[in-house]
Amino acid sequence: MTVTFLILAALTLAGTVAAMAMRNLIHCVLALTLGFAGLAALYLLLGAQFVGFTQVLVYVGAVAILAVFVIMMTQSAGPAMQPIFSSFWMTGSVVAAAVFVVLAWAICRSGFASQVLPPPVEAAVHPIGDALMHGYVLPLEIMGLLLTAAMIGAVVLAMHEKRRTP
Amino acid sequence: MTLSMFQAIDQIDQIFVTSQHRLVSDLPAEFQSISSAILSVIAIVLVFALLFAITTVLERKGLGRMQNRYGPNRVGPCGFFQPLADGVKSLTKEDLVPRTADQLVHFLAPVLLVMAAFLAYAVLPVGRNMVLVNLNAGVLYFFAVGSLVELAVFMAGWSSRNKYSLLGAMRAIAQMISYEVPLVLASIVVIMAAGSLSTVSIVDMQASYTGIWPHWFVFTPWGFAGFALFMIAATAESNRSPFDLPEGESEIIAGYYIEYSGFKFALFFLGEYLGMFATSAMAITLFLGGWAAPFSFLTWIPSYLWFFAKLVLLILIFIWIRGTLPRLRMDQLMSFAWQFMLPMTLLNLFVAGVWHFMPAGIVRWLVCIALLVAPAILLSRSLKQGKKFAVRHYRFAE
Amino acid sequence: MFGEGILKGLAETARNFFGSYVSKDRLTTVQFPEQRLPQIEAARNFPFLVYDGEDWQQGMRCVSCFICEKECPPKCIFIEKSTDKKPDAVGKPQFYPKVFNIDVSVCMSCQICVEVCPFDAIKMDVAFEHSTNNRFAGLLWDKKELAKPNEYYRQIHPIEAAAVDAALAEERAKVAAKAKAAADAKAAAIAAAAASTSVEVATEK
Amino acid sequence: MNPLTGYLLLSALIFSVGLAGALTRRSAILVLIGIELMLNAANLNFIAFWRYGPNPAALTGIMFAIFSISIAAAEAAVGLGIILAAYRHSQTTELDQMNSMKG
Amino acid sequence: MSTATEAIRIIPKSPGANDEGQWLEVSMGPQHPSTHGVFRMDVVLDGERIVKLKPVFGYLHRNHEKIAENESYLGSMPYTDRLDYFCSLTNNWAYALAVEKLAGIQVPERAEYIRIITAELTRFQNHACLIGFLTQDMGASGTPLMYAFREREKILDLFESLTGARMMCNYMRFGGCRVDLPAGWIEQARAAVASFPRFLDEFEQLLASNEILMARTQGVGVLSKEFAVNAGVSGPVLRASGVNYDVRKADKYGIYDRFAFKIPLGEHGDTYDRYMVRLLEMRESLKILELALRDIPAGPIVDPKTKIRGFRPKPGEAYAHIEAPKGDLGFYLISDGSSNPYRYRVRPPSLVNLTVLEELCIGHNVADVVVILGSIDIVMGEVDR
Repeated sequence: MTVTFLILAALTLAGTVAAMAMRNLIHCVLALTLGFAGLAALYLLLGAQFVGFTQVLVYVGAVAILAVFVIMMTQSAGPAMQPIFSSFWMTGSVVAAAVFVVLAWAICRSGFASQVLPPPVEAAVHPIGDALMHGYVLPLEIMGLLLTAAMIGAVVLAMHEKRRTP
Repeated sequence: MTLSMFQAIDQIDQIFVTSQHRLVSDLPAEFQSISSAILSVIAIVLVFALLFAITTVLERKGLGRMQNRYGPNRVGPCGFFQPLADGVKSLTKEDLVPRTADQLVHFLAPVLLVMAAFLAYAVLPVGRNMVLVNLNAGVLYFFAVGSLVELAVFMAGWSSRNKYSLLGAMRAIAQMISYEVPLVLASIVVIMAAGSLSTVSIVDMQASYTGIWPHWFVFTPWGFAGFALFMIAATAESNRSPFDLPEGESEIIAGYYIEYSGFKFALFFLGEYLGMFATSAMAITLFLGGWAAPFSFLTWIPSYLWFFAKLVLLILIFIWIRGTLPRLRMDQLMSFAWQFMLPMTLLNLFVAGVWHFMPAGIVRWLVCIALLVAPAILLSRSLKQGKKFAVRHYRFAE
Repeated sequence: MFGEGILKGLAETARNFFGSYVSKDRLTTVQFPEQRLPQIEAARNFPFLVYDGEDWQQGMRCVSCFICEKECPPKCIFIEKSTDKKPDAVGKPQFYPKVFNIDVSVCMSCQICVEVCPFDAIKMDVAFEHSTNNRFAGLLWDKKELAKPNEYYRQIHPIEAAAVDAALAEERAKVAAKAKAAADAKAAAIAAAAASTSVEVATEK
Repeated sequence: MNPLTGYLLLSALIFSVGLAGALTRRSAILVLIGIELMLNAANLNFIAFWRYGPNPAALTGIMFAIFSISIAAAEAAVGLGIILAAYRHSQTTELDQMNSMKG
Repeated sequence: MSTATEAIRIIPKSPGANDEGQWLEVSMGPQHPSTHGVFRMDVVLDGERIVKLKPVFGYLHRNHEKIAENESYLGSMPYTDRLDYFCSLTNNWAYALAVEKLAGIQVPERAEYIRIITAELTRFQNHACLIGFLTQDMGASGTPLMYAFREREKILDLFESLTGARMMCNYMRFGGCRVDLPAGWIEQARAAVASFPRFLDEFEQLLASNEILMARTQGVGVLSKEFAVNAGVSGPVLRASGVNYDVRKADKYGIYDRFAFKIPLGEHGDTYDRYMVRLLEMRESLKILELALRDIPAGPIVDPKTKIRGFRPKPGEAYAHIEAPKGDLGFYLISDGSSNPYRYRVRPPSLVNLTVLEELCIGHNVADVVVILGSIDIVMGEVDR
């Protein structure tokens, strides 16, 4: 429980809460990138360099920008005029709170809190590459297939539909 | 040469490293690492800000001479204090913010841009043992930080509440994303060859010699092609001519920083140039042997001087290209990225593999060159298909 | 094919880059406040009023004939005629301008006032550094600001001034000759009258 | 409280925030972002368990995180594509206005 | 709301249709850096593609024709300088030609030669600068423009030593020219003309075979032969579409019939043709200049019978036109016998050429609009008058 962890956790939480609660969608996405960056920093703190940088590259560099593009294309930027929460917001927040209570209870009741911790490790890039190319080569290939399928699917979905001549 | 001479050369080469150690060693142990990091950061900020100042003068004077003008020559000797005057001017100018702008985001955008640009320097080795952090995923870090720039550009374009700046930001993001793919793919060749993502070990691999010749990656067919592709993509990434559409003055005036003035505008300028230096420095690290001397008999010159010499050379090439070429159009830019750059970088990966598995000799050279040149010609042909353009001949009426 | 034209262009800019250091033909810029272009006989900027001799009011050539005021295309000249007369450049008694104003913020330096002036009184100046903080009164020039000596005119337009001077000298000589002739005639008449009276006296005697 | 518990609690918090957003917001884009946040919370768990687990050298947690990030990226791309397509049909991204099944 | 959001509004593509996004109306200008003056284009965009384009002008309107009807005939001469402020000498010539026709004045031979020399020098510098501006609009960071300005400087020096002003020359007079050539002018002009071919070679080397320039201009803004003729387009824009019409050949005004020169014609009518036709025309101008500077005779420069003050032509009307660098420039005058014209009318080539802008731009990208506009070669002083 270091100071660094507390600062980063606060930053991440602030980012995510703001992302879910702000009125302007663009502000939401910008706050979200803060949350993502905070998560990446937490990964670095945990010694997972490769995942941390991948997190920044994928989430900040791609997902956030993609979301921003979609917001601009659907013209939903700018402060919303109508209420931003749906009619059943009460139910939703109660469910979320309940989930949190259950999770927290489970974490605190479990044996983790009293566990003896192993010495810190660094995940070097080399072993990760080795693992991907040997032990995890089948999942990697499937992942490649999934990404290709997703790309084609996204392109097909976002493509202009054929002009229907009246 | 005696042993003491070698030692003297080594001392000059390592002068910054040793002096940093000396400065830090007096401090208590728990502050040593943090204060040495702060010292390095200060050094990086100062040196590259100074390089930015010098580059603005060089660019204006170089462009001027190419256009048969003098360029700035009034402030200081030969106009070299011009950036000082520019800095004073931009600091004293009124900072205008549009009334409808998103004040906070408008303010944060240039700060984020400059921050992201400076972050990239953390993994660039500017000399022997002169790198801020030797991350073992250094190259990945570099590209991850680079993707922050897109966010800063979007923030600037969107928060200004000006359609021209939004258009510029959208163009810039589309262009950066499109050219990031070939940029990364072009550098993967080197990662494949070096077997490491760490910038330091990539440079170390290139810093040895056969006879007098260095082992730079640019002196292989795939290395040269990779370098050329990387530089083209880097030109587009840093929004330089002929890919300067996001700020194309004649079309969308100044792109995403149209509503910025005073010091914030200067920050944008600084961020753009720092981005250009960073990508050039990455190209040097990956392909041009980083801080290594070009010939084995020149190793007595300090390593950091070699690094900056190479950097300035690349900057000069950027300036030269800017002085010559007109700008592409958006659709041409995109089709160039996806129809030429992407296939070529993928092919280059393949060629690097072929090079790796073929026995050394002239045959390997010929095969690899043929594998690269023939598709390049075919692809450039296909770029022109449908719209045949050529030099024309004209008829005259009496 | 692809890239050849770009390389040619790069070669051209490189040639110009180095050429600008060696060839004066390429680097044509004039570093203004220190260097100035040589004076050109035909150069023109804003008009001024020529005067002869030392005193600008006595020597003013303008006779306030209003031709320039009428012909000025943007109508930037304003003249008021005097009530008394003074000798003009050639020595004839003429009116002179009580007020002569040119609004140089309106003037378009077309030289038509100079062309139509029959008295060679208004000419084109070559001075061009006239910036001022006061854009209304500061650019409305009166008679005193407009008056420049004939020596100055000779300096800025030597060939033209020489021709004008020659013409004026001829004119002046003519007028002087005429005046002399008139004076002679008068003197002769007086002498004749005197002679006749003396003759009369003589005859009376 | 040891570090692992801190990470796990943070992850649970992020998960619930994402869930709350996904359940309560009207904008489809934000619902998607909420789901992304939940995925990220899971990632944090993976990494934390890898780091403080009994066998960090096995890299299993890292692998899970990497694949999870890839899946999240694919999901975001397809999801945003769907939102775009839906927007073309109904001219809105508000979920409770997309109530007509007629295309 | 900021001005930019007001300037751009989103309009539905067609009423009722809601599945294909919207059209965007963007206002380019009048403060846009590449509209060549205070010119505005209301552009309707479908993505980046132009659907509609409405040129809006009149920001520089200054009553040129009405002022001229209240000026003496000579008094309008300096105003014609300011029509197309790049080519004051050809404007002077067209106006002088109209007045000479009206009053039946003969021009001495030396004056005719001087007129041709100055007009061709004007054409040369106009085309050089136009090409510079065009490449500037394409983003060539000013290098070709600066080369053009370097050569233009030589021509402006010539103009200054002849007429006293660099741009607002006010040089032609009814029945000739205002002053004779100063001593050494012919030699200076010959030296300048001799240095121009090298400049043209450099220019071609720099850009003519540049792939980016070809990609940006070939097939962009195609003006068909028929449409060009129907729209009344003239000058290099018309000739780039392949129509052989040049007033210098068709009318043989002045003494153009004494000079052998050719007219370059384009085939495709696109921006690249308009660019190249101008480049080739510059070479032809140099041929005329060499001949004229060789053959110029001695003699008077102005018809001595023409009065400067109190010039009153007999009642009547006259129209004279010349091949100005931008196209067919005409002046129409009606005299009622008084000292100022009863009616004074200019046919400005820039305005007429501008009318085809929408047809050229439709279907192209926003970035092409500035290039097409640049290739039409307008000067707002002439369009708005």
